[in-house]
Amino acid sequence: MSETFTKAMARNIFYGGAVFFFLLFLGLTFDTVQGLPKRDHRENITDAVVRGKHIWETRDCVGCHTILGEGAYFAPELGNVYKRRGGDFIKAWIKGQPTGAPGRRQMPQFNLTDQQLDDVVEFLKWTSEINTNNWPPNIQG
Amino acid sequence: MQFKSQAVAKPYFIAAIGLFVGQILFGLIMGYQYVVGDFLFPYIPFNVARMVHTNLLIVWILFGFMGAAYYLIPEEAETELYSPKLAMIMFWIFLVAGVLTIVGYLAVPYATLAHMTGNDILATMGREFLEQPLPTKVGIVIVALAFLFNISMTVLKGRKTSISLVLLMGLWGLAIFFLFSFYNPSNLVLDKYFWWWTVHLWVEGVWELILGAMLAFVLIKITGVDREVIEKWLYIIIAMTLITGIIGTGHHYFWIGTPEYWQWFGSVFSALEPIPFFMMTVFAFNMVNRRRREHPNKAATLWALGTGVMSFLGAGVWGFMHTLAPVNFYTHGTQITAAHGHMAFYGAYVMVNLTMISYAMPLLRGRSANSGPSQVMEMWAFWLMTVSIVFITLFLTAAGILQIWLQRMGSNPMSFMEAQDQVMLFYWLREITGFVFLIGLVLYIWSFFYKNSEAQAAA
Amino acid sequence: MAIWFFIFAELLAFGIFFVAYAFARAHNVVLFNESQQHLNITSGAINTLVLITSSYFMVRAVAAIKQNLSRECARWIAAAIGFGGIFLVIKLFEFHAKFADGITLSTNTFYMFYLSLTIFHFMHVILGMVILMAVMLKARSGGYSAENHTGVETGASYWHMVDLLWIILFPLVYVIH
Amino acid sequence: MDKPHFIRPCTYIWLALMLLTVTTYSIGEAGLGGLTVMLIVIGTAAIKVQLMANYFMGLRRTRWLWRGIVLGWLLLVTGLITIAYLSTIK
Repeated sequence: MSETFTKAMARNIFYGGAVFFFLLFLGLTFDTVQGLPKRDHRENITDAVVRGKHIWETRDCVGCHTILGEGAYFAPELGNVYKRRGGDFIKAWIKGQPTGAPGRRQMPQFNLTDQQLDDVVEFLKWTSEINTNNWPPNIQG
Repeated sequence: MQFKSQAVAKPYFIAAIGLFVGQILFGLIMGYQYVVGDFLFPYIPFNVARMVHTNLLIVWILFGFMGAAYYLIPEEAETELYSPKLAMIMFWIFLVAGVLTIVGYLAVPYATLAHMTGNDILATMGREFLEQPLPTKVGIVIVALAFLFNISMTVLKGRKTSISLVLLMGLWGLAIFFLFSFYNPSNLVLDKYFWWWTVHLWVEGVWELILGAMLAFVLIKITGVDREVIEKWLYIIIAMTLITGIIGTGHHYFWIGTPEYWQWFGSVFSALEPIPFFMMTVFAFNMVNRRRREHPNKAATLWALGTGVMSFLGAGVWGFMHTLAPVNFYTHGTQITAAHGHMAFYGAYVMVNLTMISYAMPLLRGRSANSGPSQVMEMWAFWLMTVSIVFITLFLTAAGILQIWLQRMGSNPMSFMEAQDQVMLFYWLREITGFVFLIGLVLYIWSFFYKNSEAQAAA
Repeated sequence: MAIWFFIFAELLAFGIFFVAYAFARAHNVVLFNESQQHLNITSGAINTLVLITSSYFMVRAVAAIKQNLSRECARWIAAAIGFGGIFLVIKLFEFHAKFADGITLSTNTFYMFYLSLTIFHFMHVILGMVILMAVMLKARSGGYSAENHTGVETGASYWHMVDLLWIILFPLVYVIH
Repeated sequence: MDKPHFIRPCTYIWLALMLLTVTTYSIGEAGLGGLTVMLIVIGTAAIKVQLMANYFMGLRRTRWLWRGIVLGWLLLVTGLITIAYLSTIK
């Protein structure tokens, strides 16, 4: 076995490896996107859920909370908050912010209308029903 | 500095360090908010401070990458930059857009900012790291295209070396994967799936190409080792990067609604992701040991070696700790992720930029290296910053483990906030270490001005 | 030197998958044994014979180039590529049958491992054939000689590795239970 | 330039590999199971891989290090597989 190994060979391995695994990744992505409808119950995405996601984004909730474990780690996980607390608690909590307790972490008051509050709850309800391979480990999230 | 147009890199480096200071200041604000929840509330709520912290990080690293490209491409291609004027115009556009975005975050509630900047037309805001308003995102694309046009034309009309080709691939990849930030479906699972195409395929894909190219360039200049050897190592390292990193994206697809097989592919391939970082460390030390010249810039050598080690520790070791699916089931969305994030980002992308700046800045100012005393100060800065990041990571890892134990294990797990109250000690320690980091950064900046007048060695 | 590094990286990745398969099976033996019945063992066995023969052709190709017979070497490589093609065709029929039965990566853990291992290997066969094609073209145009034929040896070792992986994969997935 | 020395042995190795494959196939076709059969089949596979590595890949002629790594990998993989299968027997 020859010991010489040229830079050209290394470059070919780089190109071959990159293309190979990117094609494999595209294949897996195709299979995932095909199989998602059975897992994310997208048929339940109502207009309220869409509006709720829009509110979630325009108030940058992900700047303090995590959702399905992704986001900031300053405030509780909200992927399963609907199961943990229920819709009414969520609405009351959002309306009642900030607590003003000295030294405690504060959530801003977003002055959401009742319609917007319902939309956010619908979005969080839909998110809590995604098949996440039963993550998080418990109800605390 | 062989070519006049390399001077364009100087403002980019200065802007990069300026934004870096801003990032650290907001990091300290957030660190304090972790322990005193209502600090600066309601003027700067935590999520706004976080937006500024993360966006400043990404923007200053992009400034660093662009400065590095404007410095090394002319030297690699052995020809003047295609259009220094275009580079300067783009510099001001990108800087102004960046500053305006940050002011927008701070001055106006996020919802109003979204309404003002056309988020209702195309909603792309409100996602982690991609909080920028639509005009800023479009501005980033324009600046990136002009930048890529500029350096690609330079390489086309000059010598084509592997380093400049790899750097170009990395930068073109960066621009292409940024386009996924415009895709924001209402289905959260699809949204997250392709959000990772921007985030993961950046930091564990194309950015590692840029990291490899910059490190290879600096090592050639510092060690004088034969270019053929260094570029062969570079290709093998980035081959392993993409071979493991592309399917490695799967370690983000465990719990977001994607099929279960990702738990196997994501775990196996991301478990192999530390290999290229380990190779980079061996590569850096190997080249420095086999150096054929004594480069006066000892500080840059230290930074180059540090980049290898810290990227292996931060991205490799701390990444591997929580990448296997059964482990990630418990560590996902806890302080463990934050610990990995800090050390990986610092070890790989902050340090390679500081390596480049530490190597190129003296040359841009007319001398081959800073004076002895200023290099000593710079080395103090290196150790202060690096060690404080290690401690921040250790404290957050401890906080994460305790958080998991209290909040996710055992018969009666605590609620989120109860668990957070139990780990306050580590947040205090982290905040103090953050100030040590700031001292290190200040020393780093000061070292470029300290006792440098008399050491006017020829460039 | 570094081509071997790349081969070891591949062996490492496949090795981890083989061991993962074995331990995943340990958790649900009944499911694995039951699903294993549906595999087309004949097609797997034929494929093993095809790949081994194809590997043998590459040995003859290396032998030929060591005697400066570059045209004969190119013919042996062409034969190896041909048999590689046969492997792909047999495999495609097998995959078609499985997909027709509605089996996908998400059907169950056994099929997930079966499909991912065989598809991952399938793509390696294609990559191997691309490498052999490049080597063949260069050999045909006299690019190699007795003194300098690293390309042929590199192509041959990669092809042998692909066959070697299949030699383990076939009994592991198709036979033992 | 005489025929390289390794063609003849490789032809025999090729035949041996074909034969071993057929035996594995026949075991599989017969649907035999159980510990001893499993050990036989894994042993056959290990032998085939070792033959392939030594003769076809020419590892016999290279430095000891490369053969050691391949042999080590083979032992590790087949060993772990055997352990996994043994754990299901008891």
